[in-house]
Amino acid sequence: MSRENELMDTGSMDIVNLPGGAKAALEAVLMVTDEPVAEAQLAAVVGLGVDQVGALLVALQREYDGYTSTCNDACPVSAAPATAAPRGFELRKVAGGWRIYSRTDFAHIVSRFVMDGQTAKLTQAALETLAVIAYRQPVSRARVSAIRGVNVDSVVRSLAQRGLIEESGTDAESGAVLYQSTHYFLERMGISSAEDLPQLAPHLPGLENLQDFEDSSY
Amino acid sequence: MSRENELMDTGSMDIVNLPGGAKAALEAVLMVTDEPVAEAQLAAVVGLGVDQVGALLVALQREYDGYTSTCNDACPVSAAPATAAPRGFELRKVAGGWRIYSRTDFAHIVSRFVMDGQTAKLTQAALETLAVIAYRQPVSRARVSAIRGVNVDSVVRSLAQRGLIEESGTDAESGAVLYQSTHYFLERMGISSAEDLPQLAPHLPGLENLQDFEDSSY
Amino acid sequence: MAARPKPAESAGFEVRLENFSGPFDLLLGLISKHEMDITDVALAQVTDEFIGYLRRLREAGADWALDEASEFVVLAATLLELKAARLLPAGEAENDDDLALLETRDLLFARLLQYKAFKEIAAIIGDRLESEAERFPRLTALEPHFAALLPELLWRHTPEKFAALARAALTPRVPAPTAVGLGHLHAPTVDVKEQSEIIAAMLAVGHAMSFRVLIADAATTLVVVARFLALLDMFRDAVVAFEQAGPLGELQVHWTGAFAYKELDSESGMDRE
Repeated sequence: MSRENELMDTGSMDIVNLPGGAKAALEAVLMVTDEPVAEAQLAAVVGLGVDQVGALLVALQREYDGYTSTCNDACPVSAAPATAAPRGFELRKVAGGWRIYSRTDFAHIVSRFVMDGQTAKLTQAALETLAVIAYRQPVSRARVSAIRGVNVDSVVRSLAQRGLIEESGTDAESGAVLYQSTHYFLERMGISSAEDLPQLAPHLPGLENLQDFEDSSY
Repeated sequence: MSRENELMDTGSMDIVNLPGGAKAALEAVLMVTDEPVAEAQLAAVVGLGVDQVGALLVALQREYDGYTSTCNDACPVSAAPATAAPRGFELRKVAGGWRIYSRTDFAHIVSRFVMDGQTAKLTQAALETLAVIAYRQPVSRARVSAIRGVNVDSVVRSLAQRGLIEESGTDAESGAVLYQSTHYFLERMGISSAEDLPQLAPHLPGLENLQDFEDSSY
Repeated sequence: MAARPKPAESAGFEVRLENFSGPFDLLLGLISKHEMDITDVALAQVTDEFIGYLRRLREAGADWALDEASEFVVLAATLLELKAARLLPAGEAENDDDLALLETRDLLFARLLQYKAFKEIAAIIGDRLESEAERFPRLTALEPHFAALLPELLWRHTPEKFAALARAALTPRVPAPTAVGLGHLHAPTVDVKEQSEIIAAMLAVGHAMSFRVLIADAATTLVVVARFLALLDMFRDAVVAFEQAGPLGELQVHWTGAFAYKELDSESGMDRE
């Protein structure tokens, strides 16, 4: 552990001496990626500990949101109100990594430039199927069908084509293909992991023993 | 001209009221576009005059370089020395317009990041997508997705980055960007033109019968 | 039984059928429409409304009336089952049969509630996706001097190998049909394909045979059913033709296909030579 720290210190030395320090180095890296970057990878690249990098990213996030911080690096997260105008972009932790997004306030302006990713809205059937897969993953089409009471084959195919779900192996017993939600789904939802999905329980009144019945064969 | 100005004024009204004002709106656009954006285009979109937008862009540029400006919008360009740490990104005026780049001071860190985890081999998904594009070119991403049954956006981006495919105009009907294979791809294959690719069996589906499916509104 | 008067004829079938995507959807719609407990839903009334609705659809030239009708049969069965279970006294179960019925009732309600829960969640996800679509991620291509740092691509594909890859990638991926659980069936399975071979062999003698003759040796009803299904398959494949003198008359089957039926079986890998 101590040896690792030494190595890290060597790495961090030159970064800290650069204008803007480690925070600016992180920004520079975030500028060239086209997908969320994991904290661990950022830590490795800038040569700092994961915790330190996590704190710096949170500090950057707050800065973009308009909380001024004149201190360099390792800035304590204060509960002070926003004192500066927020930037036109924000830093967010999604799908297990960090990524820069335009701020929603400017959606109407940005959308005139970015046609990419402007996808058609999902149908009700697609949304419901996606919901079942996201909450019951990995899950077979048969089981999704049973829950939804209709055949879901074509909807599953189009969700896969849109990159929102993917195959994830086969069921050991039945050999049926299992499906799970993708990283892209998390990105589109703006959440970090499937665990951040809203709780299902409040929507299921009085069904504490749900597990039992849902595993029964239909 | 006067009528156009009127329209622009209407546009600028609501932008100025947004948090961060017109400067933040410009940032939002610049942060998510990957090609230089012309000043005139930015001016039209935020609904300000070209001169005003030019001044705001210079102000942003100076802000990123570490010259603090507490004033909002229309900030006079002062000749004061940099007082804050520069950001990890910079705004540059290049041929054709303005674009945000990672700051050159951090090039060695960004390089480390680019080389980190990059393998010299194409993934299976990338190879299959390349095969579909090579044999069905020019073809849109939506079509390739329809054939492959998965979302191919990021794979297409990385194939383009590798120089194996390139854009080749847009589809007359849908306006979608079309892709084709490159000379570099032919070189790597050791053939002189795409027509020299081995023939596939004639009964393989063309794109005609995929039309319905991909156009269905899921 | 109905808590409210029947809606006016002009109102039509009020459950928004154009949006419904299955029996549960319709069931939920019905329950909320009639604002009543499931036991109070008059099945006959709902059926009347539905049939009237279907008739109007057909008159309007909607060709999907059949789909709707078949969905409704599933719904009606579910509803009936639910009602039967629901009408039982909710007190202590007297015996195992009562218990089983109560469990059935609970199971059906649980499934319905689960479906409702997922509908609510789907709405949340839909809203979330929509509001998130207002944020745009930075999606930049690497600047050329950084892109140049990417390691040189390893390329080991000959044109032939690459063509094979393309062939695989371009071959339509036919998804396996959704598996239907057969755990509840205890009867030995009868293979329809096998039955069609038996029929083909019988008809190979050259003259027409009645269905009665074709099933004369069937040991169980299941075999009769399988032979009937096999005949439908063969009719579809245009290797047999039917003839019937009048309603309920004897069904005559002719062989109209090529000489050997086994040719059609080539895909199953069977070779009887």
